[in-house]
Order: sequence, then C-alpha cells, then structure tokens
Amino acid sequence: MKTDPLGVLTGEHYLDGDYACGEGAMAAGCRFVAGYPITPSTEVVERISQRFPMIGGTFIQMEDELASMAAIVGASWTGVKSMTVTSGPGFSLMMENIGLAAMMETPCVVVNVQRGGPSTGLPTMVGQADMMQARWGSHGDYEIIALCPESPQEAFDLMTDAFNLAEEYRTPVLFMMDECVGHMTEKVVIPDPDKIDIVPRKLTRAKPEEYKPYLVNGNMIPEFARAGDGYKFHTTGLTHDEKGYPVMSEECQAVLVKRLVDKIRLNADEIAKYKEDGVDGADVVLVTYGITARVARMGIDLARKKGVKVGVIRLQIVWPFPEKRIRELAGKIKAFVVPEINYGQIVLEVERCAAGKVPAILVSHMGGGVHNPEDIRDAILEAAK
Amino acid sequence: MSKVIERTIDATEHPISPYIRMDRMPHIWCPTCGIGTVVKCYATALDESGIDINKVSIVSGIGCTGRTAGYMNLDGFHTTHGRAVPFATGLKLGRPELLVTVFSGDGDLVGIGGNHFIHAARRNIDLLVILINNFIYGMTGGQNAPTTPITAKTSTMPFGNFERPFNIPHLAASCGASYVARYTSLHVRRMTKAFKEALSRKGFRFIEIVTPCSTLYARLNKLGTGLNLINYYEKSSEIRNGVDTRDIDISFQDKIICGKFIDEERPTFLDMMHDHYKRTLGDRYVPMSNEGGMIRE
Amino acid sequence: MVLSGHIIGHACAINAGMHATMIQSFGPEARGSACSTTLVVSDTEVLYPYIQRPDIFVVMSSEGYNQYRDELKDDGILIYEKDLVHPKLKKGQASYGITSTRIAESLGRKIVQNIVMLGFFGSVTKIAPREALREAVLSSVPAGTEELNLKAFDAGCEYFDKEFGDAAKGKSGKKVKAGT
Amino acid sequence: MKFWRKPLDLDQVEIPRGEVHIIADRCKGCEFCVEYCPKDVLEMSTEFNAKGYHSPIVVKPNECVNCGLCEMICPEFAIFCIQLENRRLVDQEIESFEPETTPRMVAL
Repeated sequence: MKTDPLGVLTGEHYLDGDYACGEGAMAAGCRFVAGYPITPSTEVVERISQRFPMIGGTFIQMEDELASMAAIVGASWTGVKSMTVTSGPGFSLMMENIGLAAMMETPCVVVNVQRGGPSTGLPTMVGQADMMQARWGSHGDYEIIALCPESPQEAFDLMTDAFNLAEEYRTPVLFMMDECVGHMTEKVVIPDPDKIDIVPRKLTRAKPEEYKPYLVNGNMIPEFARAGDGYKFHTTGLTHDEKGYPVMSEECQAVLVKRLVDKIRLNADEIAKYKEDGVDGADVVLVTYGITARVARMGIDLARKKGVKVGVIRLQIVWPFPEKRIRELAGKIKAFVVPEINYGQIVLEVERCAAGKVPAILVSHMGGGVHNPEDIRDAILEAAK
Repeated sequence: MSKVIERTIDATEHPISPYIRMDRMPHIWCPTCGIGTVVKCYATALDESGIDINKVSIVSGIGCTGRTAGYMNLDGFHTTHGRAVPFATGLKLGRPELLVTVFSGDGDLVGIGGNHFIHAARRNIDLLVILINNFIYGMTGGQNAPTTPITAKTSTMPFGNFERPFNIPHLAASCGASYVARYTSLHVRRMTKAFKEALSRKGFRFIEIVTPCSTLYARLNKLGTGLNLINYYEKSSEIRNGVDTRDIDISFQDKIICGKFIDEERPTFLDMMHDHYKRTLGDRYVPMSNEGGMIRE
Repeated sequence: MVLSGHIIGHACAINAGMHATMIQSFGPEARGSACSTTLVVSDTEVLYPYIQRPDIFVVMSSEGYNQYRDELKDDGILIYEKDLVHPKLKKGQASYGITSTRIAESLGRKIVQNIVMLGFFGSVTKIAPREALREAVLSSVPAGTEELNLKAFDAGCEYFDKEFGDAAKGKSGKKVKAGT
Repeated sequence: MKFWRKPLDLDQVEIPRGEVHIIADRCKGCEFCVEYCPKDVLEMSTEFNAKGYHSPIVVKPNECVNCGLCEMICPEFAIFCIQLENRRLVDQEIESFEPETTPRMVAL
C-alpha cells in the first residue's frame, strides 16, 4: 500500500544522514519512537520529536536504552510501526530486548549510528565495528536483517526497506549507519507519498477462539494479532509452542529456533540487496558497505587507471549476507578486497563464503576517520598480482 | 424473599476459569505461594468492575511472578527480566485505549527494573503495577532481594541480610505515583477492592502485596510453613490508611503496615503530552488516536 | 560556522544543482567548543567527504587560523575576518579580508556576522549564484530573523563589490574549510 | 453471619447458603481455606489427592454462608462456592443458638 502522506516531507532538502533517517522512518509509517540520547545518533530522535506531534506519532525519551528497546517491542504489539535509535554503547544495552523481539517475532527497527569503540571509544567519530554485534549480539540462535546506507539519501530510502522487511519477516531490523553518513549533509530528495510503498501490519483474519499466535502455514511467518482486539493471545521470551505457551522441551526448541533462523536464512536471496559495478570479468572484487563504499570508489578508480580489472559489490543489506553471490564469484576472481572501518569483521564473512578458493583481503581502518583511497588502491593492486 | 442466584456456573469448573488459561493449570507456583491468590483477586476485580476484557493487557517480567502473564486469559506478554514496565509503557502509548497491568516480583520490579519503575512513576504513565513481594528471589533459589528485611537469611546472605531494603510504597509515592497501597495476600477482600479501585483510576497505580514464599524464605529463616507466614500476616499486619509512607518500612517478622496510602488524581503522561502540544502547537497538533498509531490498509 | 556551511551546501546542492557534501566536526562536548565545517562541492558525486587540503579557508578567529592555516593549499584562497585575523600567507595564496564583525554590529546583531561573511564568501568564490545563496539563507535561518539575515548577506556582498569589485577572480574552488 | 447476642427475630433472619465445591486434584494442601473459613465448614482430608497432597473436605455443609473467602484465598483455583437459596433457621437451631463471644477479628 501507499504510505500515509502525513509523514512525508516531499521535496528537496539539504539534510544530514541522521535527519534523513528520521524522515525516512516517518515516511515509512513509523509512529512510535522511544529513545535515549547518544552521540552520534541523537539528531535522529531530535528530528522525530520535532515532527511527530504534527503527524500523529508518539515519541518518548526513556530512562535508558534497555527501556527504549523494551518500549518499542511493547508498542509494536499494538500494530504501530516502532523504532529506536542509538549508537554502540546503547546498542549493547539493547541486545537483551532485540533478542526478545526476535523470539516474540516483533516487527521493529533499531538504528545504530556507529562510532568508534570498544566501550565509550570515539563518541563523535566514525566506526563500522558493530557489524558482527549486529549479527550475533543477542544470545541464542537467531537471524537478523541489517541495512547499511552510504549517504543521507540512502538513509532516507533504505528506511522504507527496513520497516517493510520488519513487517514481512516479523523480525527486528537493524539499520547500521555510521557516524560519517549520520553527520554528513547532502541533498536528499523525498518523493511524493504515492511513490512510497509500505508493508502495513498484516492482522490475522482468524477468529479469536481459533487463533494461535505462532501457528505457521508454509511461509514460516505466523499471523499477527495486536493487543486489544480480543484475541487474548500469549507471547513470551521463553521457548514456546504455536499457542505461545512456554514448552521446555528439545522438540519445541528445535521447531521454534529452526524456524526463527530459517525464515530469514532460507529467504536470504529474496532479502539480499546490493549494487554491483564491473564485477563481470573482474580479477578483484571489493565488498563494501556504508561510508567506506564511497571512499572505496575512489580507490577503485585509481586502481582502474593502473589497468586492474576491479569490480565492486556494495552491500545495502549486510545481514543476511549475500552468500550465494560471493560463493559464485569466488570461483571466478583472484581475490576479494574488503575495506572496513574496523579490524576485520565483514571480511570474515567474505572469507567464509570464499571457502579457501580465493583470499579475502582486509583493508582495515581503525576508526575515527575514513580510509585513505590510496590504501584501498594499493590493496587492490596487491590483490591483482 | 430468597435472593436470586446470580451465578449460573458449571459446578465442575471454577468461576475464575474465564480469566485463566485452564489448559495451563496446574501452575508452577509452589504450595502455599501467594501469587495464585493475588491472581484470583485481580481476576475478581476485573470481573466485578465490568471492564471490557478485550482491552486489558497484562505484562510481566521474569521470576515466579513473571509467569502471571502466561496464566491469565488476557493479551499477555511475558517479557525480559525487569523490563515489564517499559514494555508496558510502549504498549500503552502505542494504543492508549488499552488498560495495561504489570505483574512483577520484588527482584524484577525494583532490583533489575528499579530504574524503569521510578521513571514510570515520575512520568505518571497510565499503568496498574502489582508488586508481589516475597522478600526474596524465588525462582533462582532464594537469593537476596532489594526487599529482604535486615537479618533475614537468604542463599546469598547466609549469615543474614545487612543491606537496607526498599520501602517500595514510599519509593513509588515519592516518585509521584497516583495510587499507592499495600496489603498481604491474606487481605483478599481489601486487596480485591484496591484492585477494583485502582482499575478505575488513571496514572501510575502501585499496589504491593506481601506474599508467602515457604519454599525459600520461610525455610531459610526457619519460619515454618506458608500457613505460618499467613498467620504472621494476620497477627502483625495493621491497616492504617493514609499513613505517611516514610513510616511503613518492613522489618524482619515485624509489623506490616497495610492500607491505601495515596489516591490522588494527577495528569498522566498522555494527559500532559496532549495538553502541552495543544497549547503550544494548536491546530498543528495531530494526536495519536485512542486506537493507536497503526497504519491500516 | 556550521550554519554557514549548511547554507552554502544548501545553495549548491538544492538551488544550483551541484553535489555538496558537508561534514561538521566537534569535540566530545558536542557544541560550544571550537568547531569546524568542511564542505566539498563538486559537479560529480562526492566520494570522499573529508578535506585534507582545502582550496578555500574561511576563518573568523585567530585561534582557528593558527589551528588550521597549514592545511590551506599552496594556491588556495584565504577569506578572513580582517579585525581578528592577521594572516601570514604563503606565496601563491590569495586572501580576502572583511570586517564582518563590525558590519554585523552596525546591523545591530553581532550574531549575524557569519551571514555577512557568507555573502562575502559567495562573492569571492562565485561558488553558487548570489541568488541561490540568498534563497538558501532565507530557508535556513530561524523564522522572524529573515530580514536581518538578508541584510547581513547583502552587506557582505556589498563589501566585496566595494573593496574588490570585478578585480577579484572567482576561482573554481572546490573544497572549503571554515573554522572558528 | 455472626451475632454477638441472640436476635429477637431470629426466626425471621435469612441466612445465606453456599455450596462448596472442591477440585481436589488441583489442591496443593496449603490449608488456607480450612484455617480461614469463618464457619469451619472445611477440614483437611486424610486422603491424598492425585498430586499427593491432602485436600480439604466439606465437613459442615449446612454451615456455609457463601462468603467466598475460601475461593478468594485459594492460590490453586481449587475451591469455590455456589450460592444456594437463603434459608431460615429451624426451630432447633433457634433454641440452641449461641452468640459468638470471641469472634476472630480478622479484617480480610
């Protein structure tokens, strides 16, 4: 369906990534945000708190990130599209209830504007070092969906994808921005509301007495009932059966956890979103995301001038990882090069998919700034040898 | 002159059954545990207050009391440890017409969840919070709680507790809760009346129910059976409505001051928000509808 | 400074159809300390958002000048607050000074000196058409202050016209660093 | 219904009546109902229920005044009362009526 026009600020704007992300959420139909201030993400909720009273949304600044995350999970059970926003330290605190959201199959969006870590790290400076935490941060087996914008425009655009995927797969979706994109101001074009397709909350049509909150038919996604509609359903963070009742058994654990993982893992190709450039016939393929994807393009241009056949895959959705595509390429190229603002995270995933056929070369930048394009060029030249 | 028999029920089923997921009975609570009594009184209060049950949600955290949300036949959310209050806050703000009750144990509510508790009370979020206080962490095996009275033994204070416990009604009152009461699980009628009254009020309503834990608290402290604990409540509880909450600390096996301490109407978070935005933004303010912020197809 | 960068970027990106990427940097205290804004303006997509060696350096305090003066390219342009900054230029560097603080004071509000500087900056660099910048000022300043800010902008432009006139060559400057 | 003296119109007094139902297998033997029944209608059984607890049994069915306290206090949802038609005291009861001199002062 088309989105609610009330949330859409159609026009050309000069916005930073944080503001664009906030606008993206509102355009995607988000009407409940709970947050706790943390640099460099705060501008997202500042934007939202400015505009929400005029578009029927409710913002509450909670007492901490634990509460913010719990609140958006609670709110989502009323059918409202809900979101919270944070950075590394707060993201760590949210892990508990991100797990709850995954277990209860609650659609919601968590924005992490990444800064340098560990711990308090570099509050005002860029990092991309939460990528594995995004994948594995909460305990237990589950799969997650995580997006990575490379510009304020994409911070706006991909927000719709984030909310839509959360609804389609009934899962928390992580929006892994970085400080550089968050604090970078550029032109952002916000389209007309009738150009923005959103996935609304799909409510069950079952009769209350027949409804089972975790019953699935084929597609692995159970039907949703919201609080207050007379379904008197139960949901829990405990391992549960299709009625939502706790069942402490191996069988129940196997059925539930497999489904939680498989609903995303088996749909990875469907979910995957990446942009390719010059990959066919390339000797070296870069795998990039976020701000690093932009800087890497300069390195690629420099390497191409030296005659190297180099392609790039830019991940707009990092999790689930486009495993199939990377495996395909592994048989055809000489090496992968993975520049990232950390000491090696996504490169491990590339390496896993390359499965020893070709090397995956990390171009690390420790954070606080972005790569030097020459470093990326040099890594490409080295890889092409 | 005979009264009409109002209740026409199946003599084989308990009248509470519409409110309980009978397919999950028996519950996991130990013999003499008071949680079941509190649940019964809450169900009775719902029944007698004539509230639309479809609009009632129950949220609980982790621990023995945390299981309450799973046993009541309402929209029920069994969440994470300590986070029932913020979860319930989201539920209430996401669909303001809901009537949201939080059932929480003492460790859950004011131990791990203490920060959420004080802030929800401060904001006067429209929640009914029922605390079941048994002075101990029950489900994990009798560890020290933020409510354990001084000298009482717990599995992590084997020589007796020396930490000062919370006086939780006072904590709630000083943070601005609009309704504050305390009873023991023996006070079935007063408790039910308090639940009914609190269901009809708005804002952050807090009711503490002191309940027996014979499996751990009584055993570790050689206090006998659950029945002995209930007898202690009978002997040592004193109803003092309106008393200053500063004076109602609970010492080990000492007096338990019960009653209704606070009952004041104050604007809730949502009232304040609506009024403020109406005043500052005028016609530009678009409030979330009472039915919630869900965007319909 | 941040607002000035925002306005220039806005003018270039929205009103003049270029690519303009602005980055603001500040210390952990977020606001209130020395801060700087960098802006990259380009005909093509901006891939690298930070600036090592700016083509143009706008500076409004001597502290900012001392901190960043070495970053200006050897053939770069310095635009400075004439009363507060006393530049020592390298050979090949051009400079344009304006008494922006005094001009702002004469308009009644010292706070608009950044907009005075902005008008002057636009005139020096011709980075975007004067009208585009003027529109950007209008859409970026707080409601109720439009008139004052436009006056300040115009004052900056007039100062340039008076002092430098057509003599100044608009360099096709691309990278701007502004600091206080 | 408690009286501290013998009412003069005792033959006119309507006594509410209840019928206690016990779901014995649900009981965990806490004894709260037996302890706090104001009319001592219940006693603990010597038999075991399916879970191995002694559950209450009704020993004075006619004494139940349908106050519902057993139902309220039972943590197991294992006991409840059904209201029956009120009754009047029979002559024998009126003759042998003894007011309660030491009522249990529990305000529950």
